[in-house]
Amino acid sequence: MQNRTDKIKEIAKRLLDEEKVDLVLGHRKGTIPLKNTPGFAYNKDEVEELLWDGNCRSNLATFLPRLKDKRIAVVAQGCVSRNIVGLIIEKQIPRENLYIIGVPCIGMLDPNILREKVSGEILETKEDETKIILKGSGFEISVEREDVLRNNCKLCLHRNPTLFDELVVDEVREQNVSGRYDDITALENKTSEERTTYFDELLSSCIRCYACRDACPLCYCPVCFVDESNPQWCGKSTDPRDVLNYHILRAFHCAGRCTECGACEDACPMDIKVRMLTRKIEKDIQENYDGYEAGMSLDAEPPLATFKPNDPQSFIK
Amino acid sequence: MKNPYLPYPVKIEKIVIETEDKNLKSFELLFMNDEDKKAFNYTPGQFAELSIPGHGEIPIGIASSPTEGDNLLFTINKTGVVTTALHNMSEGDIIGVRGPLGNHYPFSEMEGKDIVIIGGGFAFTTLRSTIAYMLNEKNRKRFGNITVIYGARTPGMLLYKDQLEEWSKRDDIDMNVTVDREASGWTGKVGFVPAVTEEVAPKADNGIALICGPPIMIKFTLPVMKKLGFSAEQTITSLENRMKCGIGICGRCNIGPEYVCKDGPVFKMAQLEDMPGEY
Amino acid sequence: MSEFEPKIAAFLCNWCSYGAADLAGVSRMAYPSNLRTIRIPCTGQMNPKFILKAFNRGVDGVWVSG
Amino acid sequence: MAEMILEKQDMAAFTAEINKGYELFGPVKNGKQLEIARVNEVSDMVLEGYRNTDMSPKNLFFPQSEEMMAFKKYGDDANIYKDSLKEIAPRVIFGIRPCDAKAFSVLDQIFKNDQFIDNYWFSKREKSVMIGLGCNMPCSTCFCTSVNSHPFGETGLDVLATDLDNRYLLKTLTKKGEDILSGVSCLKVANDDDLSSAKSLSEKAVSEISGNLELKNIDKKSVLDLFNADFWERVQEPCLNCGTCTYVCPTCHCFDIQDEVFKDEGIRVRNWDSCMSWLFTIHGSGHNPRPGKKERVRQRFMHKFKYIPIKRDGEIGCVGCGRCIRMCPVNIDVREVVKLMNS
Amino acid sequence: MKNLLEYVGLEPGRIHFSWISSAEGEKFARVAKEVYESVNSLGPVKRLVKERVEVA
Repeated sequence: MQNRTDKIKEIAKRLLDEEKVDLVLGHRKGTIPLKNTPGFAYNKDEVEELLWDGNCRSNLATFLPRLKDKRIAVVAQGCVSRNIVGLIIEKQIPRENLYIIGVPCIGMLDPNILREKVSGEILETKEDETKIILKGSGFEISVEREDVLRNNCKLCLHRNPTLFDELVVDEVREQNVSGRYDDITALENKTSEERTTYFDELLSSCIRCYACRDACPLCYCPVCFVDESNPQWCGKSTDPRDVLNYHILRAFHCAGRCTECGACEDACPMDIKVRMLTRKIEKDIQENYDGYEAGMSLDAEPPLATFKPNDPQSFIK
Repeated sequence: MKNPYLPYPVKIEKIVIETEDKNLKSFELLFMNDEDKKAFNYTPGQFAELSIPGHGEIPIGIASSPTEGDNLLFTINKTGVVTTALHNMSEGDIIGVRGPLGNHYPFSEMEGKDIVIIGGGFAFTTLRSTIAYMLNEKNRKRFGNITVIYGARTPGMLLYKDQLEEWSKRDDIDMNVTVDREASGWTGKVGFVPAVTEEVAPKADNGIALICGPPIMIKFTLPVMKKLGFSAEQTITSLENRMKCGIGICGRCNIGPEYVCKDGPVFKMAQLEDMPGEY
Repeated sequence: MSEFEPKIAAFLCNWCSYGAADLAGVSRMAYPSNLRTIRIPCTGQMNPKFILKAFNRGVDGVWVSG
Repeated sequence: MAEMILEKQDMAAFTAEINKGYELFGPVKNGKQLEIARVNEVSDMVLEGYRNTDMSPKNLFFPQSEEMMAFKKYGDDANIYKDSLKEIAPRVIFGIRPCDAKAFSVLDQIFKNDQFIDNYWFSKREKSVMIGLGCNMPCSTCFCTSVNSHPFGETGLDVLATDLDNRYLLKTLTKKGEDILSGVSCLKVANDDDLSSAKSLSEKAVSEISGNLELKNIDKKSVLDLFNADFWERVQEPCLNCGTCTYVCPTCHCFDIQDEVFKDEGIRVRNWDSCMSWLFTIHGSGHNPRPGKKERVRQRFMHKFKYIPIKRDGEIGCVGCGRCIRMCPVNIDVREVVKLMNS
Repeated sequence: MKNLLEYVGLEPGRIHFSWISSAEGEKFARVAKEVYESVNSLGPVKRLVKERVEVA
């Protein structure tokens, strides 16, 4: 972890010194344990605060479309780099203004799993490549990193950046993941009623803060469909149908673009597993379009944005 | 206890298309219950929330004056969902009205003063109410000279044409109606409001100016007022912001600590100078 | 209770299926009257939110046809 | 004012006695979330090791979506709005934290002003008896003592309970509180030991609250000085403009009013709204007085720490519960922002 | 869309897609009938329909 941090700082300083970029976008330590905050570094002092650890869960690509006119160096692990590729393909950000500091990633921690490991409030954490130490009043325990990774990091197939200008460490070995979509398949095999109940329960605690949308690098529409008022597509109340509408459509808008960065679930204050929707779509896309995965290369044609005569059409009469 | 969110039912008595582009209509509303009529005690400058069932509410300045009778007059520009729904309604339909809301022009402070009223476009509504109120025979002697400067883009875009005609015949009010450009058949003044103001406005010594219009007009009129000697205490305007509750609770319309819906919409320029420019 | 008659929102392309519906009509062909036809300029204009809105408003089925 | 002792083993008997004519509300689990809600079984209440609910309990009196009125589309009374205000059964709310109770008293001042009273809020407020539970172990994110609140604060409560390990010390604070406890047979009068251990618990809790914020300068600075300060540019940078902070906040109260129509009837609903939303202030003309993230982020902090104090005699629009610090996806820490505002 | 809606619990057979040229009046009538029968056999819709907002 420390070597990644050091290298990020070194590169950031160099880029700012050479005036190649106006700003380095990385992660900074948060004010509470298990939480980092996006770090906007314009000078050396601010670069000193940048770091890399298991809490860099926010997706920095989210901020890029709004900073289009600046020259930015951005710290990106596998999923984030894939989002950057996506944003470049969708012409939301210009490649030439970006300097991508690639970080081969070994996965981010799931604060919920960590909290369940202890009984009190976690006040301090320490981590290295394999172990996490949790401290609080009256306890200090050590857990294996692998056991406390986020679900999306456990299932991650692309820990190394797909697009970068410089890597901070050597590439890491990609994981061998089997049964990536087992839970989705299990749900698919249930009856309509069971699935209805499942999703009603899943979304029942949604408070419609739209943190999942706002944390997501794919959601850059100037006006989101839930906010449109003339006509109004989606009611504003906590009515379960309106909540479901929002989640269905948001997931649908991410079809073929999602990189499983997990920012949506991390941002959710109610810990709703919204990826149960987006992953279903990614699974369908992979099945229907030769295992297509978003953001793997700048030349790939996104399947839902291009037409081919051999596109699957069994559902059309 | 009375629920301040509950609108009074009113019937649309009459609809008048005011302007040539047909985007502005005036609605005359008749209270369906006598007790509501009594409860609705308003002073010019205040506004009300109009409820179109199924579409929502909009805050609209009251264009009628309490001196004119019991019916309420609202002039509405077709812009959003609710106003469009309202424009599609016909005479005899029922809507809701909630109010009166907000503060009003400071008539007690205006007593004995020369009043300059400067309006532009469709922001003339509460000014119409004010003029009608001041010209009422009971009130007229409370005020000094009244000068009105009202501008619109074209003659066809002027509101309340009959009323303007009537007022211009009176000798206790100086009416200056202007349009932005020469137009066939127009014999009145031509020119932008700030320029006309500079030309016709009286001395500031004992004056109070009420300004209401599009932001661009206000922006260019304020320096003129300063030049004429009107201080920030003597210049009064009416703001608008997006509102929902209209009663100072829902937190939407505030500019700094002030709620436009309750502490406004009428503000002195002197007040605005201490407030953030979020309007 | 009266027998169930489904409401179906049919989003038809102006140039294809809408024409076909027209043709079916002038040819006096019988087809179910449960369709509530919505003509769209092109099925490219079709948006998933139309489908959801239709279901929210209580249709029993949706048919999109290019 | 009286101080009484309730043995924890008598909890069931106690609630059974006060339950008559009241519905019991308390901290219960709903899935993973802890919330203040209707208690079915007394044993469901999570009172041990309980720090605070995940969401603020403001939804007890101000639900996220609330029907305000209804109308019919056809018939004699078509298009006439009728009040749908529902009378609720009297409630006893047990175990609410002093910071949240304080927030209710702040909101009491917001939901009424010299001209209007919000019945939807007050009809529920008036029917509720609040038995608060002091905080023996404040969180690392708590800063109540900096904002006129206290781990054993009494504002907004009818009874304050202190957890003395195997017993609760109940202190009545209002007539409502006295009424509900009078005649409850399982209560004993508290002795001096109980009182002094409650006092030391309170002192210990205060000492455990780490963040001590100064707000004096915020008071001194003018609205425009704060408004035009440079630091907002940096504060807003990481913000996503989601509404999490406003929705979890016990004092955020902004709402939206919408009409919803179905077949032949319609209702008017009010929903929580958030100043973080771009839509919040946009005019019909398309003009937006707060067009960017910076304006919106600034609005939230200015509202709480400057605008509310100006309008409500120095009352601060924040009670220091720390929820926004814990829940913010990008860790914008209100304590840090206040420090900047005060500097 | 079809997959996702069915995934969240809408019965299969409520959404249909088809390609019909403007010359295929006969196909239109046939598909219309199929759609009708498919939806009719499922009975009234329960999922997604919003009769009245469920609010406090």
